[in-house]
Amino acid sequence: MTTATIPTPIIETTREIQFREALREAMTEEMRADERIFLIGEEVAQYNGAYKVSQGMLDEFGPKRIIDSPISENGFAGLGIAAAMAGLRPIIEFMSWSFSLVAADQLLNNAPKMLYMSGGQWGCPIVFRGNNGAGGQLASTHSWCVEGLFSNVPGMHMAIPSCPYDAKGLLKTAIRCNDPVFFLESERMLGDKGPVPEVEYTIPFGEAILRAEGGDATIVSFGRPVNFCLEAMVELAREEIACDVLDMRTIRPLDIDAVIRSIRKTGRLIVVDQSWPFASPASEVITQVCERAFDCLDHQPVRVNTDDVPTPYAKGLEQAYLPNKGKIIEAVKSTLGLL
Amino acid sequence: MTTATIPTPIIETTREIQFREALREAMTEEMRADERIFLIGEEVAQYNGAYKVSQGMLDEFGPKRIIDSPISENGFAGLGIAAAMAGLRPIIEFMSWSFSLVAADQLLNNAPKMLYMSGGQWGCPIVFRGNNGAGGQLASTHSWCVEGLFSNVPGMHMAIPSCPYDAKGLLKTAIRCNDPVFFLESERMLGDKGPVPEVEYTIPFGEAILRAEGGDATIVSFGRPVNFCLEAMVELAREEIACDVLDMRTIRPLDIDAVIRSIRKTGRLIVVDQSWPFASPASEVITQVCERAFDCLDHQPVRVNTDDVPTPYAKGLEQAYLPNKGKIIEAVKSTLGLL
Amino acid sequence: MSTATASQGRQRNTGASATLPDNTLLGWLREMVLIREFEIRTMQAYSNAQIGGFCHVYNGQEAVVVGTFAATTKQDPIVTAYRDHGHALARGMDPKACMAEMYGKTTGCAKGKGGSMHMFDRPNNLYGGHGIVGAQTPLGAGLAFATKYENEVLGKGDKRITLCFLGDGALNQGALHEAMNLAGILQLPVIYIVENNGYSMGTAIDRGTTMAHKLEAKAAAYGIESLTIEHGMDVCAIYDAFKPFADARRRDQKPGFVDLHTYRYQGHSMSDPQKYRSKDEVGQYMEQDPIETLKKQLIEDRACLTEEDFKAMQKEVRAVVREAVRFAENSPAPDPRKELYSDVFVDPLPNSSPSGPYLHGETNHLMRGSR
Amino acid sequence: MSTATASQGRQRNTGASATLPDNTLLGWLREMVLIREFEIRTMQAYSNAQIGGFCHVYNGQEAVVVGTFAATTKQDPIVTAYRDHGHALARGMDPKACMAEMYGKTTGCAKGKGGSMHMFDRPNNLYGGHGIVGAQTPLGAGLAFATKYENEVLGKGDKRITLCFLGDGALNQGALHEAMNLAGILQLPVIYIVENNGYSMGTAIDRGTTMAHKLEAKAAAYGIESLTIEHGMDVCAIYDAFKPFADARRRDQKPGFVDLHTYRYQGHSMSDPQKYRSKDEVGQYMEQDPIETLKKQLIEDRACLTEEDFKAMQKEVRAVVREAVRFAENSPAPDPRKELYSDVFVDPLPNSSPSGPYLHGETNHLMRGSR
Ligand SMILES: Cc1ncc(C[n+]2csc(CCOP(=O)(O)OP(=O)(O)O)c2C)c(N)n1
Ligand SMILES: Cc1ncc(C[n+]2csc(CCOP(=O)(O)OP(=O)(O)O)c2C)c(N)n1
Ligand SMILES: [Mg+2]
Ligand SMILES: [Mg+2]
Repeated sequence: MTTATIPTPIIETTREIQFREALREAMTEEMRADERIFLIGEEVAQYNGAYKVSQGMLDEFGPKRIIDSPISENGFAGLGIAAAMAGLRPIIEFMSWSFSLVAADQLLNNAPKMLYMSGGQWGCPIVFRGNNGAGGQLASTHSWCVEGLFSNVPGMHMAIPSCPYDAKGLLKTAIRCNDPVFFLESERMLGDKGPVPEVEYTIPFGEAILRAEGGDATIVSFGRPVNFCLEAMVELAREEIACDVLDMRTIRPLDIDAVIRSIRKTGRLIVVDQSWPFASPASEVITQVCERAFDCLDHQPVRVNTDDVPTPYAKGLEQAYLPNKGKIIEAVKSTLGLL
Repeated sequence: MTTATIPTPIIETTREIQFREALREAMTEEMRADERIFLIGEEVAQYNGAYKVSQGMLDEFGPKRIIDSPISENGFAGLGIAAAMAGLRPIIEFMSWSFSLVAADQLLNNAPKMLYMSGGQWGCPIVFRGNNGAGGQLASTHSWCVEGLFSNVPGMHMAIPSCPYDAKGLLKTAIRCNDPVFFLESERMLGDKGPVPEVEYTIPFGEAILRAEGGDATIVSFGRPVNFCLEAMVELAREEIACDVLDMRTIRPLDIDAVIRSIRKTGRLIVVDQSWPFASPASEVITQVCERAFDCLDHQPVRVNTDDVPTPYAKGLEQAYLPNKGKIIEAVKSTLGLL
Repeated sequence: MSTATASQGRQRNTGASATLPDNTLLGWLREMVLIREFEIRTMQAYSNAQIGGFCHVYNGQEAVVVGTFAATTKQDPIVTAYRDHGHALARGMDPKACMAEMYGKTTGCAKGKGGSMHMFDRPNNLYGGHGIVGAQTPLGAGLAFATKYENEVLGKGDKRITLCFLGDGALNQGALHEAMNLAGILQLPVIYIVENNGYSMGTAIDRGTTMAHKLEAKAAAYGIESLTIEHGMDVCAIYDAFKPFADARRRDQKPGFVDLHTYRYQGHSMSDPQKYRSKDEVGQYMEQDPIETLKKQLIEDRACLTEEDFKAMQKEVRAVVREAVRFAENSPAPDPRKELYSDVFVDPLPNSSPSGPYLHGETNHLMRGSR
Repeated sequence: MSTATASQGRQRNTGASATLPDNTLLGWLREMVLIREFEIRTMQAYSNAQIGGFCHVYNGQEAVVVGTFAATTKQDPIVTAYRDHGHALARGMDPKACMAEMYGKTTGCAKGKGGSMHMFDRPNNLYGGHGIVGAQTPLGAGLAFATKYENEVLGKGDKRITLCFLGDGALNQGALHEAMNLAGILQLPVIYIVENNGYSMGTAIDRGTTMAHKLEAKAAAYGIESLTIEHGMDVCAIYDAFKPFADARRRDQKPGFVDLHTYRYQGHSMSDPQKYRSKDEVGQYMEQDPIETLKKQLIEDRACLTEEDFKAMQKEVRAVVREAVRFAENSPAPDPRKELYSDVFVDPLPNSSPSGPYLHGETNHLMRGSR
């Protein structure tokens, strides 16, 4: 087996900032450039954001563009959708995507379908963003991975960054996009630091990035679990198992070409996905690979999801429930017949 | 290739009733037997049901048990959930599951999780039922296949009958079940007639039924499209292509054992699913088959879903969009290398 | 909170409409006749299965859109529910585009992708008919937000008001509650107009809605000023009551709420046995028919119309509608290869879907030339 | 609609509470002290990372649950939001089970699966704390529906009322609107009690909620009778105002709405810098502290308590709470192999999940013996 190598970082900068700062920079830079952009959500203005993502933005942009909303997700999601139709560029912050189920009708019936229903008259350039997935012991109602549900729906893009660099670059793309974007952040990553250059950049949707290169197996992931995959990759490398780690960056579009390129080399597929397994993005990756590169698979594809139970509160239960390095290592080894 | 044979019908009766009558019989019989059961929904009482499923039930059971609700899906879904916790047996009719997105929070945060969140104190014996999937030219907001979204969520059963016999037997099981059941009917099938015996019966959840037997390929489907699969099977039989047609009856539980039994024989899998493809029940069946019987597959598994676009209104567009006999035949042939 | 009741409706020619020129009122009459005649053909076409899906006609409610739109400009955004043909026509959509939409043709306002429930007209600022009960009400708040934002932040545009129509059944959706509270908190210039036809499907309003006898209480819960228009079958009564109310909302850029009493002659949709109401009740409302009422006024009070003029008007309108039907019949159905996958995204990207690439949609014909 | 204001709260001993025996009021005092002391330990444990997740404490609001519960029986269902420790304790949950839940232990009321936001107690008819703002309000309607149904259809049980608590921030969720309208239409015996502590996180009520100065307008929109309790820091004032209101709702089996003014001493959750309010404001409320108020009354007016008695009570309660903490610390954490997959279904079925078979859950320890 070949040895894992991590591609030289593409990011040339000494500046390290937090994930939340990267998000804030993306919004702030875009808002400076385009007066049509506004931000609305619970506690985004005077409180400076429940998670301090929008800190200072009220000061810079004033209360007409940074707007505190009552706890009315369906209401302000719909408000944003119509404002987008009418020519503005709304950013809708959900304090958590977990609270977006109350807004499911606006999110799924209106935003992604307006262009089609109106026969091409009105697109919907809107970004919905907020924390997604388990925080820390937030239990069943507060730990949703909405990609497991919402990715089924056509008509929107779904971005899911795994590091500050991507958070900024993808969010800028989202804000400039002429179509609706569901942007999935993670409470658990907001404090993560990483290199983010001062120069302007954006990251296109639908282009996965190979975070590690190795010939033995292909690990595909989205968002926060990408980091667990990299941990697993490092540990596996010590055992001379070399993995490709693909960070998909967006769930829709899904850069299946990149997955297939890697599988042609490795013949082995492990999909790591923080949502529940049944009819999940992981199921979709496996299905698309079967459809398009069945013959390249030397072993059955394997998925690592959270366990298929409501999110438990107790620390030990929650840890057992989430994907982690250990489970990924086990999955990789299983595809190599090493278990 | 072997010739397709249709298993002798298990149903010994000369009585034929409509799908809607089968549903009504299930509810009526159970309500006679158990006073805790009530039905609530829009227009279910005085109007006799928007689709006449509950016709006559107000007369028999009175307004305390057959209850007209205002247009407040989130409200009456939640009302039902708490009533179930408190010891009643609610049946919640959604005029259409398409309107259930406004109730997504109660449906997904409460019903399937109450037992877990309460540490086993309160289960939630409730049935949510109504039309699911495309009606006829109802366009984008009125044609949801909620299985594409909701089947991701643990904690509930999801039943999806394809004929009057199953509608009655599965609904009786649902009503007696001590856990929440999402019961997916179809406006397009309510008038379908089929044999339903007078004697009491129920159909267990999680047991697929082999509607046709043949050795060449395995067609797996749920709900209304099962009927298209049977049409395709008949036509394929004329060309001496013999298919197993598996009607799954429930999406959760998913009788994957039955699928694998069939695939061991045929080596070929076609999944027909009326929901959008991305992260759909079809993706899930394919993924589970890969996980459990990868080596039995002689050809890449193939899925037939609706097209991945908002549901169009125009008749021709809608017809092109839905799964149908022709698409299924094509899919089967592709797995046999006949295209 | 001041609350007016349009009880003067019956005393004709005392309100603002009395000062309007004959031609304006003749225009209103023609619009109402157009909607009526259009819906007659709609029902025929539906019976002949040339129109599919759910189809909710507007017969009886014509005065609502004509009277309220007369108090607005075409720059004022409009959004409504699925019972939307009247809104489209009164806002100026070409009847051809409206009928063709129901026929599911490419020449329809939504290229046949939307159908009866989804009349969108961008040049006329009609932001759609919407199928999910109540779902248009947050949109109404958003349109008002946008006009105010344009005005105050972008420094362009006049003061506008948004009209958001809803049925009485929509009063009970949570969406409305959130939208009205947002409108109140953010002081959005949107007027929620309840087309109170007394029924949501088979449910009489007081069986589903609390305080049905005094819907003003609903508005009071959000500190929103309200207006009750009892004589909603009379277009002049509507205009007289609504115009000053709308003007004040426009001036102050504040929300409003109108309980507008009207009636639908037909069933809820085209498949409604209507056992929940008596023929008598329907007949009583037909006696207050909005077209007859205005016609009588124009003939008797204003003397600017004769029976013959009216017949000629009807004839002219019928020709227009016939032409619309012919146009719809003769228009091409959308080609699935071109239309199924277009208009999903403004800017389609590769790999968005496992089932095929999305296509660029052709510029909607309503928008050609308009921008 | 009659609307009472509990302005008599300050004139002590004129309401119903004046006729209650000393012991009852001493019991109230102990309950409030228990909640206070419990929350002090909760905050400590949270700071020490022995409690995780979101944690919302009840300090300052103790009179709300003690005063309202005193007007109900344990057969009356209760449901509330995530700020629920006070409700659990006042309803009679063993402090051990409450603390162990937050420690994530199997001995917790929800076996450690729910945490701070999900206090459920079936024997005491506490139908849970709920995490999604407003989501408990349709549940409140459903509980009332069930008690009425039991009474009227099944012919068993007494007339009961349901208390459904919500924060002021929950006023703006659509769920509440639908629930209140349903309660009004179906005449459900549920009382919606707004624990109006003036803030939802950092949002002062009038920045998010229209008609904040007169929430009765919210109830009036549904024809629901309402009560404002201004002196919500005073348990006797709450009882005096609430008892007759609750009794009437019980008798008539009708809904009610209470705007109960209270205050939280701590931040929204354990991580709140609280820049949105002044220390002064907090101080002003602390001067009306519910425990101090009742204590003073019992010492001065009733003379049934001395400072020493109170110290002894505090000491006894502290021992109880210390014992609860010790219990929580010493209890076993759930074993993932047994607990992760149990309590998903009452009756697990095969093939329900690709990730593993679901297991039967053990009977919850709170329920053992109770049925
Ligand atoms: C959320 C939702 N629930 C149910 C329906 C089905 N439905 C369509 S129209 C209607 C009645 C609405 O009545 P109303 O609001 O009074 O409008 P009208 O038809 O009288 O114009 C119902 C129940 C729907 N479209 N959306
Ligand atoms: C639907 C939803 N949106 C947002 C949140 C996040 N959140 C939790 S508590 C809260 C504030 C609620 O304030 P209030 O109702 O006044 O209750 P209090 O905390 O004062 O007791 C918010 C915004 C949530 N849990 N659910
Ligand atoms: Mg109506
Ligand atoms: Mg509060």
